[in-house]
Amino acid sequence: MSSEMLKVDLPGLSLKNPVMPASGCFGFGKEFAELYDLNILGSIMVKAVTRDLREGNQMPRLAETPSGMLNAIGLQNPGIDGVEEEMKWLERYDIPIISNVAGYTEDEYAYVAERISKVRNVGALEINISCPNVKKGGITFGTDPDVAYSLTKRIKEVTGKPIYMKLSPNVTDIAAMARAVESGGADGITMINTLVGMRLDLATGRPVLANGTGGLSGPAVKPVAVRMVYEVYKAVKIPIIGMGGIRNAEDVLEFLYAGASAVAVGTANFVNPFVCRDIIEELPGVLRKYGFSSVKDAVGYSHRLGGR
Amino acid sequence: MSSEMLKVDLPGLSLKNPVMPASGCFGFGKEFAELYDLNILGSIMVKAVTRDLREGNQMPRLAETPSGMLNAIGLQNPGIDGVEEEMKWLERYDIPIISNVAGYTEDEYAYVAERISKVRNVGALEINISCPNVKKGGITFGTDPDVAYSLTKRIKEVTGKPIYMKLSPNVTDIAAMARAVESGGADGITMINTLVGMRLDLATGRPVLANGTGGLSGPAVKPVAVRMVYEVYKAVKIPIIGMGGIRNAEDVLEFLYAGASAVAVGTANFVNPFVCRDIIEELPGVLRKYGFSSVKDAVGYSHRLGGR
Amino acid sequence: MKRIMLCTLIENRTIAEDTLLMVLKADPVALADFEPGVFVNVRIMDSDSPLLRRPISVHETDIEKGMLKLIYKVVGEGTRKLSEKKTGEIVDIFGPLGTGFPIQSDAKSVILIGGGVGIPPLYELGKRLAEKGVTVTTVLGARNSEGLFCLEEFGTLGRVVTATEDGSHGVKGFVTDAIKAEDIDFDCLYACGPKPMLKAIDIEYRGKKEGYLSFEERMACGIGACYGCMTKTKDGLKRVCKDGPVFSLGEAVYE
Amino acid sequence: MKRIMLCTLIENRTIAEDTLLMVLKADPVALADFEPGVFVNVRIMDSDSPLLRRPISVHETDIEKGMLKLIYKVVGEGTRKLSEKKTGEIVDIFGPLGTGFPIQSDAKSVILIGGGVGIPPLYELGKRLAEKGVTVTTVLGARNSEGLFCLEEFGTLGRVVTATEDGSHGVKGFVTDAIKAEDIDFDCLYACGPKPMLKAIDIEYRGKKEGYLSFEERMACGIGACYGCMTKTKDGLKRVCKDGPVFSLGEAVYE
Ligand SMILES: Cc1cc2nc3c(=O)[nH]c(=O)nc-3n(C[C@H](O)[C@H](O)[C@H](O)COP(=O)(O)OP(=O)(O)OC[C@H]3O[C@@H](n4cnc5c(N)ncnc54)[C@H](O)[C@@H]3O)c2cc1C
Ligand SMILES: Cc1cc2nc3c(=O)[nH]c(=O)nc-3n(C[C@H](O)[C@H](O)[C@H](O)COP(=O)(O)OP(=O)(O)OC[C@H]3O[C@@H](n4cnc5c(N)ncnc54)[C@H](O)[C@@H]3O)c2cc1C
Ligand SMILES: Cc1cc2nc3c(=O)[nH]c(=O)nc-3n(C[C@H](O)[C@H](O)[C@H](O)COP(=O)(O)O)c2cc1C
Ligand SMILES: Cc1cc2nc3c(=O)[nH]c(=O)nc-3n(C[C@H](O)[C@H](O)[C@H](O)COP(=O)(O)O)c2cc1C
Ligand code: FES
Ligand code: FES
Repeated sequence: MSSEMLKVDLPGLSLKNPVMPASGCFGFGKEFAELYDLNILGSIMVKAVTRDLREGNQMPRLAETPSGMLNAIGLQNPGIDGVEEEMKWLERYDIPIISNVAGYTEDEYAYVAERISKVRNVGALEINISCPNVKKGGITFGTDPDVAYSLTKRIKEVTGKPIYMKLSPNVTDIAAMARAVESGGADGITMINTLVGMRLDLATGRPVLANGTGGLSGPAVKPVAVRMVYEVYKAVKIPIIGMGGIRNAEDVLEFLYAGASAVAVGTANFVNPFVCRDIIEELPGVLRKYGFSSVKDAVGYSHRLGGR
Repeated sequence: MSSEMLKVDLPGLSLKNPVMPASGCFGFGKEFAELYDLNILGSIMVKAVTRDLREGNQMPRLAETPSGMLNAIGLQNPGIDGVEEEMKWLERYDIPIISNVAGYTEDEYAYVAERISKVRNVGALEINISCPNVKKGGITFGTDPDVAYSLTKRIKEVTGKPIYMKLSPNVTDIAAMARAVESGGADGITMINTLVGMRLDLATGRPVLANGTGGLSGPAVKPVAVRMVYEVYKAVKIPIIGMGGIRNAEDVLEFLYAGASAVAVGTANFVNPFVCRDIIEELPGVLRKYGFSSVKDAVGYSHRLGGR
Repeated sequence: MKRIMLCTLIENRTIAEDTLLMVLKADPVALADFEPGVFVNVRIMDSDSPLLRRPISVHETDIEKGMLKLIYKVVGEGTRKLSEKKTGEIVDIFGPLGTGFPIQSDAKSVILIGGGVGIPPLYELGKRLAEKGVTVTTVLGARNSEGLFCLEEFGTLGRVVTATEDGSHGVKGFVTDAIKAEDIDFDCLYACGPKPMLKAIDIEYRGKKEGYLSFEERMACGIGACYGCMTKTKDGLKRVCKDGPVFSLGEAVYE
Repeated sequence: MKRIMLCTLIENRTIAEDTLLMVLKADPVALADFEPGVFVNVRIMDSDSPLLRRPISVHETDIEKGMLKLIYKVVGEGTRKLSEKKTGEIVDIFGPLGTGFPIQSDAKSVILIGGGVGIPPLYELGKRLAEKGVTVTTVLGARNSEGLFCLEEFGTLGRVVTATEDGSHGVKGFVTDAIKAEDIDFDCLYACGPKPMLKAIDIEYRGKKEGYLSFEERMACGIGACYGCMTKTKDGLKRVCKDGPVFSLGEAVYE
């Protein structure tokens, strides 16, 4: 019963349920596999991969903020060769993986996307055009609609797998960004990445993060994320995987109402390492409580009501 | 001693100390005057004024979020005639008032700015080009550099008082906005206004706020505010009055480090109605603790350090 | 005078379904300013989240003993956290806030009408009216008998009539039905409860009787400075937190 | 096995300046997994702020009594809120986390070197070593005598030497000065404390002695998934929370 009600079908992704950990908050799954069976997850958005191994930013990379946190990991990853190995390890689980692809140039994105597409258990690619923690590239792809359009098109040419473009919230007009990647051929959108933030250390005067700025995530950003998902749902037809501050099944329902077809959970994994499992367990009850017999029924619900 | 160390001189504003309540969070002062002597404040940023009386948005206008709140007051105010009366009442206090000016058209802004400039105790105008809670006008002035430039120029023509442009954080490039208003002739910048956010009511499916979206404020937004003040300080020469999530004297110092010459306190007045008084009392001790003999010494401190 | 009071929690006890009585030790000097029908803004905890204070009506003030009593229902995160507070903890209270119930000097008999969590603020009012020799009848309404509380307390003031939607206690129906069914006579009414209840009472008695209604609205500042809690009245928008929460019969304009 | 343990607080008591001992009731089965030098991630409160858990080393586990002991210093909001917790409250603990101190089977004499809040994790280690018949000498350092604690506890394991920067207790200077001044002989060292201390020890003894150092870094996940807590080693970046917090002498690369 409740297994039917949670099912979600998205381009490239036939999901048991709409809940998955967000990229960068779950590594490649190994550590959380010690805590619970990853097979219960809808999918896993693994850590960003670039062509070569990257060491990322200096320490400190983390800072706490009210109801949120800043991170400036800086795309640390073992490079595409290493990530292919990690993916093999994940084959033991019966879930489609969403591979997060990053780069500093269109060519790098295309190269990585092409190679990772060939990995069997990769169901779809999430193109990270919005990482605020790399000094060049990265962020501009996510803030200029023309650049995002052209990158989307380029990647579509090199991969047979569906691609989801991951939008940055640090823009004036999120709907314009969504329309740009939709016309570029994106199969879906994932949103939001982190808001650019900063903390200064009072004792030293320097930024708390070695990188200066970092990406703000956690419950603090949830109202911004919900608003943006709501706007993007009105602007495009492709499905949205929503995220930003989700920490329980009620939050999931709010994102579904706003227009997300599935959701990802990031920062909350650090607060409650079992949060994805807990949400998946509680979601059927929450759906029923509010009168829905399936996840699908709740998607975009707020848009189907008349009035204000 | 400590009175000298807190003094700040800004265009049109000779301030006893750098602390003032933010616009919209303190009405026209009367209610807080029942709690403490307003003379202790550096200034007061009064509620936005428009040409005519405005009723604002429907209820609910408020919603809570993790470490923050959403508001959609919608510029309710008695109109310029009524506000002139409120200003007379404020004359009993020996502090320069910052009048927050809003409008739906350039003409309305100019009209209100011209009239309010003639009020004796108005030290400076704060031009609210960033209110996210009005359905037309308002927000576009705050997100398009060209429009902001032209509005700034227009207002400068009609007023003899210094003008501070209030920037919206809902933009891709806050430094570009700052440069635009600087070239338009702005005497200063106040920032940040609220981030656009939304909450959906799970029971009804509708937005919690009658207006749909609202402005996010409070501690949750502080890292975004600090980052933006830091960026704008590097981009322009005119002074910045910083705000966004400030709730104690340590937060004030963080904004000074980032480049603010003075600060405003909004949402925190609702949590601790005596917060401005408390901050003013604690600020000298905090400055001394971190080795500063005056507010001025701390302004932009983080920018004067070498390295990373 | 409005002030922050750091009160020691003396008691925090369930008195009805999801409904608790919180007794706080408070400065008698401060309590002297508390008129019936005012509310306080309660800080939930010393943390950035939940951020805002919660408005809770004053149920009773005992100046001699230096005690402030609140009755609240657990409906969300803030009230849930309040319900977890233990004896000896300090609770940060800001008040008294709002314009309470005017105590009519010439009314000989009054009726207090409370629905759900609108019941608490009527008690202090009733106490003072009864002390003045006014005949007090109380009509309490709820969805079912579990939602009713304070019957004994109000019983010490005079007659108590109840109404429940499911008929599990007293008259089956709304408080307005009970008033008619029981043929209660009164010069002046005071009511607090959900908006539909207040509206029904207002429409029924405006122009006919003297009466006062206490409204609720989402609040931030609680003192009239943020314009967050407006309500439509025939004289334009008014602030529930400052101009209210109590308004006269006929003042409010309903959508 | 890493798990969430909802522990009842038994004691939370100041034992030195701004330093508290927290004793928690815990499941003995869970405690059996706790090796010396591991840490736990403590949830500060059931609220969105402060958001992240705080990593705190395990000072002692008492499997028979089902007790977990932490010693922590109040340095910021999180530890301040921890210090306000009262007996009977529930504390949400995630652990055991990290790779602790390896217990050398062939070392006959070891030295435990603790600086400030680096002192706590050495105690469980020392206890186990002493039980095995190893000669344990403890060197504790702090800025001044107020920063020292647990002297008696370590005294039950063997000789204790102290060093304070101001000379108010034991040798004036750093722990490295004390080791030399007191001419302490050892086969293996274990150290935990501020990075400059660890660096000095590393530079002094790498290549000469066997030894293990426990590092600190800001953390989010605490289990190796977020890459937030890296440290440079000669084999590349490693995660302090998972690959550490304990690293061998000579492994770390200092800037
Ligand atoms: C003047 C006044 C007097 C009140 N007196 C009482 C009383 O004596 N006893 C009692 O049980 N309740 C009373 N209420 C309602 C009480 O304030 C809310 O139930 C409470 O704020 C809910 O907080 P929460 O965190 O549990 O719920 P949540 O829904 O999580 O709260 C989220 C936000 O919405 C606000 N909110 C939610 N419900 C209401 C509401 N009904 N009215 C106003 N704001 C709300 C909260 O204050 C908070 O800011 C009164 C409200 C007002 C305005
Ligand atoms: C593996 C490990 C073991 C530790 N063991 C102990 C111990 O046994 N006793 C003890 O007193 N302290 C210990 N610490 C340090 C302790 O974690 C910090 O003092 C604590 O997190 C500070 O939290 P706060 O909220 O009081 O300070 P704040 O400065 O307000 O904390 C803000 C953020 O920074 C982080 N942070 C601040 N200082 C440190 C630090 N030194 N190390 C890591 N993160 C930090 C916090 O976790 C939080 O996320 C240990 C740290 C690590 C990494
Ligand atoms: C520590 C950390 C690392 C992250 N790394 C990545 C990443 O590699 N790629 C990416 O697209 N997003 C990354 N993100 C962003 C998250 O995937 C997510 O979009 C964001 O954190 C908002 O969700 P949350 O509030 O639930 O954390 C990272 C976030 C955090 C906190
Ligand atoms: C209830 C409320 C009303 C506001 N009204 C105005 C306004 O009229 N004009 C304006 O420029 N800003 C207005 N603001 C924005 C604040 O002045 C301030 O820029 C913002 O809240 C960030 O500061 P804070 O986090 O300290 O509240 C309002 C904010 C709140 C919370
Ligand atoms: S709550 Fe601010 S005006 Fe009423
Ligand atoms: S804290 Fe996440 S990897 Fe160490």
